[in-house]
Amino acid sequence: MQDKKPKSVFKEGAITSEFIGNSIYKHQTKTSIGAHNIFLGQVRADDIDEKTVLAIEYTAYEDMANAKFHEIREAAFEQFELTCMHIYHSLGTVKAGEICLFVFVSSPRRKVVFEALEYIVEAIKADVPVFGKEVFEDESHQWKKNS
Amino acid sequence: MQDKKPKSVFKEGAITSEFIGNSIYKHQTKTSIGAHNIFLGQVRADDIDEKTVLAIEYTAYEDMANAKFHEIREAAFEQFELTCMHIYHSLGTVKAGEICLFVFVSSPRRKVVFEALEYIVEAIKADVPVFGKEVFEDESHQWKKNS
Amino acid sequence: MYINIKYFGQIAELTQTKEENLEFSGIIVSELVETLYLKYSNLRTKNFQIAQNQELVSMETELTGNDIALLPPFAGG
Amino acid sequence: MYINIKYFGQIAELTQTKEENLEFSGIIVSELVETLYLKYSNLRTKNFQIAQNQELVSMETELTGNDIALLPPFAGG
Repeated sequence: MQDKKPKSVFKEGAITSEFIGNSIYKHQTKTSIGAHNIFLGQVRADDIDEKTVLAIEYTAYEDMANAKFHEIREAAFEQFELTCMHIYHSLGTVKAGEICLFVFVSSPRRKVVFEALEYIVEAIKADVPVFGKEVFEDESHQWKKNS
Repeated sequence: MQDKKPKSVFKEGAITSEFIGNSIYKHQTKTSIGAHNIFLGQVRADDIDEKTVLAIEYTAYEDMANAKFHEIREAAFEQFELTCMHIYHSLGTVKAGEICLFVFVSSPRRKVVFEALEYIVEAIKADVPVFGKEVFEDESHQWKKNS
Repeated sequence: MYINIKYFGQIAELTQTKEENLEFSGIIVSELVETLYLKYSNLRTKNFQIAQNQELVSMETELTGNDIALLPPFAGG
Repeated sequence: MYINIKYFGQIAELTQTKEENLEFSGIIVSELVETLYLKYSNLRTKNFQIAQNQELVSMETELTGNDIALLPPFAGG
């Protein structure tokens, strides 16, 4: 049931709620799973100096990013007793309110999924070379930075 | 944007992936949200004494349970800076592989959702009078107990 | 006084009823439980908590004559 | 030797190119960075990390003549 193969994490544009719902649906055949935990990153319409963020344009050093995502997957499977794990990140334009990151972990037991999900999300934020240009309504922009 | 009204947490039968996807979709108009965290409890086809769990039949002391869910909501909103929170629990029969618990929290920032979700799920498991009869393939049963 | 007692899950299976009214003259929860042990002898073998007016109470809590529920181990989620 | 250098995000905006080949005779990363500061004077004002062959390296790391990337602060998720 473990799903350790490297695969492309990036998707062009926003991650839709249908895609997420369908991904949940596919796990209903895996009847050893007792707990799923899902993290979704959504683009905020932040107000910065009286201008509102309309969208984020994501770019990445794709080869290095996919290698890092793979390292994070391997480390998480090593550390936590997970049945499966899925990570998707957007590239290109994602509008405010849309979803840009989808991390999905599943395990027989709940304690494991809480720890694993936070570990994975923090590692993605810290270690993966993805860059975000916050575009304002007047077409000006600033560069996003994880904190 | 806060959603503190008491409401019925229980749904008859399994919680579908469509329902979950649609619930995610509805949050895309709330552009102050930066992070969602979702917990899903799924019925496991456990093997116990060589018999396999086919389904769990949930019952509850509904009035007390809804009051407890409400207390948990209030305590979580008090403690964590959440934009919204939704809890759904099944009553009646939920088959192995189907979802019986859906907890959904959203906040501007990610640290909050991790803490809040785990707090809420642990409180539900410990404090809410819901009972589960694990039904085996030969129609015998045993009573589930949270650990 | 009459006390309304609700049974759930495994306990309801044992009592073969979900709810009943019992006439009872004791003062604290443990006295009611002893009465129920006499009525349902297998109840002694089961784990349960008592709720009075939808709040968990201890064996020493005074009965207020309202809703009592016998709750087996919780299994939510 | 020739080094292939990739620029991303805010750094690519500043260099106005995403990739270039530079002839370079230094030994460690900091020497390459000094060369880039001469070519792109505004680069000094920016925060970035260096990756060599897709791994982050320090200023003292020896250049191996392969892929170098200038990475501004990460913003994934």
